[in-house]
Amino acid sequence: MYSEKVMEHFRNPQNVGEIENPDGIGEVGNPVCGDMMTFHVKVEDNILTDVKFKTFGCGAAIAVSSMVSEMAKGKTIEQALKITNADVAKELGGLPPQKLHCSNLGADALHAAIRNYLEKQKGAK
Amino acid sequence: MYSEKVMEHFRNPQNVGEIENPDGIGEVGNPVCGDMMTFHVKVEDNILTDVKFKTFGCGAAIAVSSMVSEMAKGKTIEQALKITNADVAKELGGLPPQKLHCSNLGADALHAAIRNYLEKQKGAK
Amino acid sequence: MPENYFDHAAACPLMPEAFEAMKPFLTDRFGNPHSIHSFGTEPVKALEQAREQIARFINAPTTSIVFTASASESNNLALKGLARAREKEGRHIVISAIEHQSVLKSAHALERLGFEVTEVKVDEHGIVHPKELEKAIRPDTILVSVQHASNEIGTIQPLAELAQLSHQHTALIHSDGTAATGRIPVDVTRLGVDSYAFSAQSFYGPKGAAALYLKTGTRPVPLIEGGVQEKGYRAGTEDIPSIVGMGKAAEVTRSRLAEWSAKMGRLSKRLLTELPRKIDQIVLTGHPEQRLPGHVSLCVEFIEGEAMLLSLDDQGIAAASGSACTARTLKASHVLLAIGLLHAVAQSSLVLTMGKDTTDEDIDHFLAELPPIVDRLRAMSPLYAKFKKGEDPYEARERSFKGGH
Amino acid sequence: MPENYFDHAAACPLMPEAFEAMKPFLTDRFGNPHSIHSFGTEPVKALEQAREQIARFINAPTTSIVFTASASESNNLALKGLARAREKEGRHIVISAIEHQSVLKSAHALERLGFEVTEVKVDEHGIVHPKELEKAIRPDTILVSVQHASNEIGTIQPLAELAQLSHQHTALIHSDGTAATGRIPVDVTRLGVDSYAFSAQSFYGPKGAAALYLKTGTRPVPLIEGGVQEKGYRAGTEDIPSIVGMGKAAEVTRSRLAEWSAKMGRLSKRLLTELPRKIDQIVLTGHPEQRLPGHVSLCVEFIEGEAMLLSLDDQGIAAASGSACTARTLKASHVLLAIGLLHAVAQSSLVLTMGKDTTDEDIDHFLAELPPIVDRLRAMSPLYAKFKKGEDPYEARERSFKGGH
Ligand SMILES: Cc1ncc(COP(=O)(O)O)c(C=O)c1O
Ligand SMILES: Cc1ncc(COP(=O)(O)O)c(C=O)c1O
Repeated sequence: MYSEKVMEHFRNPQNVGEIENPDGIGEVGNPVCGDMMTFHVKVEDNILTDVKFKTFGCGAAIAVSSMVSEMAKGKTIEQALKITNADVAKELGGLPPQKLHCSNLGADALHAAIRNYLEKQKGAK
Repeated sequence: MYSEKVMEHFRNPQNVGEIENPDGIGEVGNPVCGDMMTFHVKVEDNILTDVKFKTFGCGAAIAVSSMVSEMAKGKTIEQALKITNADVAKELGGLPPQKLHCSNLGADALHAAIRNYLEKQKGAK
Repeated sequence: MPENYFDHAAACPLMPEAFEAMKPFLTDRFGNPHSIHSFGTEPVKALEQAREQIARFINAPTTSIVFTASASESNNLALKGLARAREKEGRHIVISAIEHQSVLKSAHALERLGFEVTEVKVDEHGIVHPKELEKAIRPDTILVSVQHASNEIGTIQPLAELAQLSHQHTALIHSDGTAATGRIPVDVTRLGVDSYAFSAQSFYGPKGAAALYLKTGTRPVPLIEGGVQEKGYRAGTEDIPSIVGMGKAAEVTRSRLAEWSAKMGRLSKRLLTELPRKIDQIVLTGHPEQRLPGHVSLCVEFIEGEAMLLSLDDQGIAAASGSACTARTLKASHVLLAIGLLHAVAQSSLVLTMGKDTTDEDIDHFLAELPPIVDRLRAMSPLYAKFKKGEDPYEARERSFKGGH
Repeated sequence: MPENYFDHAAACPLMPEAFEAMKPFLTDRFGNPHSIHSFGTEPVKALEQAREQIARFINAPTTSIVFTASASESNNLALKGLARAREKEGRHIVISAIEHQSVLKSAHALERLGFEVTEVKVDEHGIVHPKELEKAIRPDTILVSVQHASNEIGTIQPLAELAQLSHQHTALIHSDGTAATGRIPVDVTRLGVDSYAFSAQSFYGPKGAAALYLKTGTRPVPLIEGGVQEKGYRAGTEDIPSIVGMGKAAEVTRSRLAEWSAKMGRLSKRLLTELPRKIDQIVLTGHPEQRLPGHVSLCVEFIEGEAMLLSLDDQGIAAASGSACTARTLKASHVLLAIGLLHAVAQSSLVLTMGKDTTDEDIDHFLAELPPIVDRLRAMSPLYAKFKKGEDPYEARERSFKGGH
């Protein structure tokens, strides 16, 4: 069902966890629907120096979270905001059609964490 | 589908043919429905001394005709009129349910030939 | 067991290649294709591979194939499902007069739901003429159903023309291809039909495996509802072994069909030419040219079909008949009546369907055995006696029957 | 391939005895049982022998068995066919809230034809209480459908009582026995149901073979119409090989069931006892005693079902889940919601179904492998994190969902 790449990320997800004193937190999805993700980001000089996630969800949801976190880490805010669900699915070697919504969630969660950081920045000014 | 007895009568039907100057002729059935039988009888001293038949019909129809002709031959008119479809089916070792109407036809054809004889007798008096 | 098998329309032997392909799925690869775990992996691949093989067999897109368990189910799904899907656009259905019971009864079942059904007549060769179809179509006609070919009389319909005509009148057209697949090449795309029913049995695949082709956009209301198998068009755990066998049979048949078809065509031609020379008073049924290779249908006047079959069986020959007795009803085949035969003549039908392994020796044997059987049965036949005396054996009876029923 | 197979509800391996019985019919005994010639002889005998074996398996008269191709088809035929057969007497149908989709969707399809459907609720163990059924039945109720047992939560219904009650109210009662056959002895005569659906797969028979028991006098409108096979209740050339396999499987299962059932019961008991000791925050679903032997169902809070299945598969264990992901829908199993679970909890379902060959070693392996998997997935779970912090991981979300959908 899943590509080898998906299974690799599912078996050994990268960046699982939470960041102490994160600069931004994003939470999307609803366990009621089977998927929920929280992303924590650390930002220094406009760069995502650390990204961590926790995910309740299926194999695809976990693999997507891991892949998104890897793709985002080290990128600038602007670059990270440009990561799309299609990019994530592509990097994972494809996802079954019924699982494409998982890749949406992953990108959304990352973007939500970044927006949370940006809003906090605005508030701080 | 058929008992060995039925197949035996189908393969070697007894008394096929017509009687020259028969004492009675019976014809029942309709080729339109798939079965038609003619029975000829010869009567001497109230006894069926000869019975012959011709049949257009399925294996059961042919076997029934043959069996009826055998059962009737040598019997008195009264005995022959008592031959029922159930008797015929029984003598044949049973018939498939959808073929029971064939045994009706056989007895009917015999009885029709006898009645034809009886009517001619009445007419002659 | 007879050695000469001329009843491929009733049952085809499973080809060994198909049986081999099925075996692993009848033993260790028994998983459910919808399972998440590894037991689902091989079955799901096999399912989709079979779908491809079958799609290629009729030149259709892979996504257009829905698996069912019989041609009857496919016909019921198409007729009932498409009529109900379009019921808001109209409630009139047109079928040919020589459809298989599964089409006929589906159409008439729809009458109970408020649909109207018109049966288009056929000519004496069993052809549905476009002109006749055109007469039957009304503005509220939503669905037409015409078989691709007949298993009873072998006639092949001008299906592409009929499809075009149906579409001109905004009706969908379904076709029952059960008799055609395995005998002639089928290209549903070229034919232009909206749905097409067929079963694995007609091309040496397993029983219990059949399909319905649904042209992209054709969406019947399902017959069997439940799980999401077959995109929701047909619920129920997939019978993977049989589907795999069907796929393999389609693949092999596709590559050999030209050769098989040519051989069967030559053999049936032999019978069609030689039988009338050997037996008098026979009626060849169906179209003389537009007919299935390997298919011979005739009526042997004055004797009944089942009696012939039993006698043939005794000589090691397996054949079929459209007589009432063999169909377990009291009525002669509606197909034979539709081409204008008298009831009594229809009762004397004989249908021979050859297969890829039929040989010239089988034909020789048949040609040697049938005439004495006919002689023997005619000698017992009161109809033949009348005929010989110069009387009309049918007339009065046929008329009384028509009045009586 | 996993070595520990705990997904017999999705697919059972074919028992070798059944495969052996099928082989001759997949090779030289390929004839059609309706043929007049000798090729029909063995198939027709085999068909009727299988019917006897299957009738005996559920203690029914031989004439009461109709063959179909899946339990889904049997359920569709019973629901749609019986409702339509009785539509003049009333148009109200009662089903339990935890029926299989094939019953559920059949009932709801009938709504489009003017029927009304009431779903009877179940208690937290999934039991349909006679009192609840009685409340749902109306004077115009013509048909009740309650499954014999649940494949998802293992609960066995008080079916005989429900049948009696239905009859008191002149309603027919159909039961889906798919989950029960092969796990517990079934006696339809004692149960008193009017129809009973089941498939060969649940007792190591082939795919594509199933049956519908119809009590004498129970006459559904057929779903698949055409030829006169199965007394007209189900048209289509019989799939003799699969039917023969089903018959053989029924015969063997009947003679071994007591032993298999006892063993499976002991093994599932082991899991039900030991799992809660090894993993915290799990919810055992279904009835604690009135449940299928060899069936274990639970929810492992805070982690999603599919993720568990994939992880188990990596350890050689095949299992199932009623989570939305595994069902290819976005909704959690209606069965788990009907017994009162929160949506989020239902998403963490795990269903283990054992078979006749499951061993204590399989159980040991499972008990060793599941806890570390749960630990790993919980360590990633934001819900578990909230739970550990003492927050309620569900409340707000469940509420917003109920409002939102
Ligand atoms: C309780 C129940 N009923 C019916 C079915 C339908 O069975 P099938 O998919 O074989 O038609 C299933 C399938 O899992 C089931 O669990
Ligand atoms: C032309 C045609 N259509 C449909 C069918 C139905 O096939 P099945 O009995 O396999 O459902 C047959 C069966 O002989 C047939 O000849």
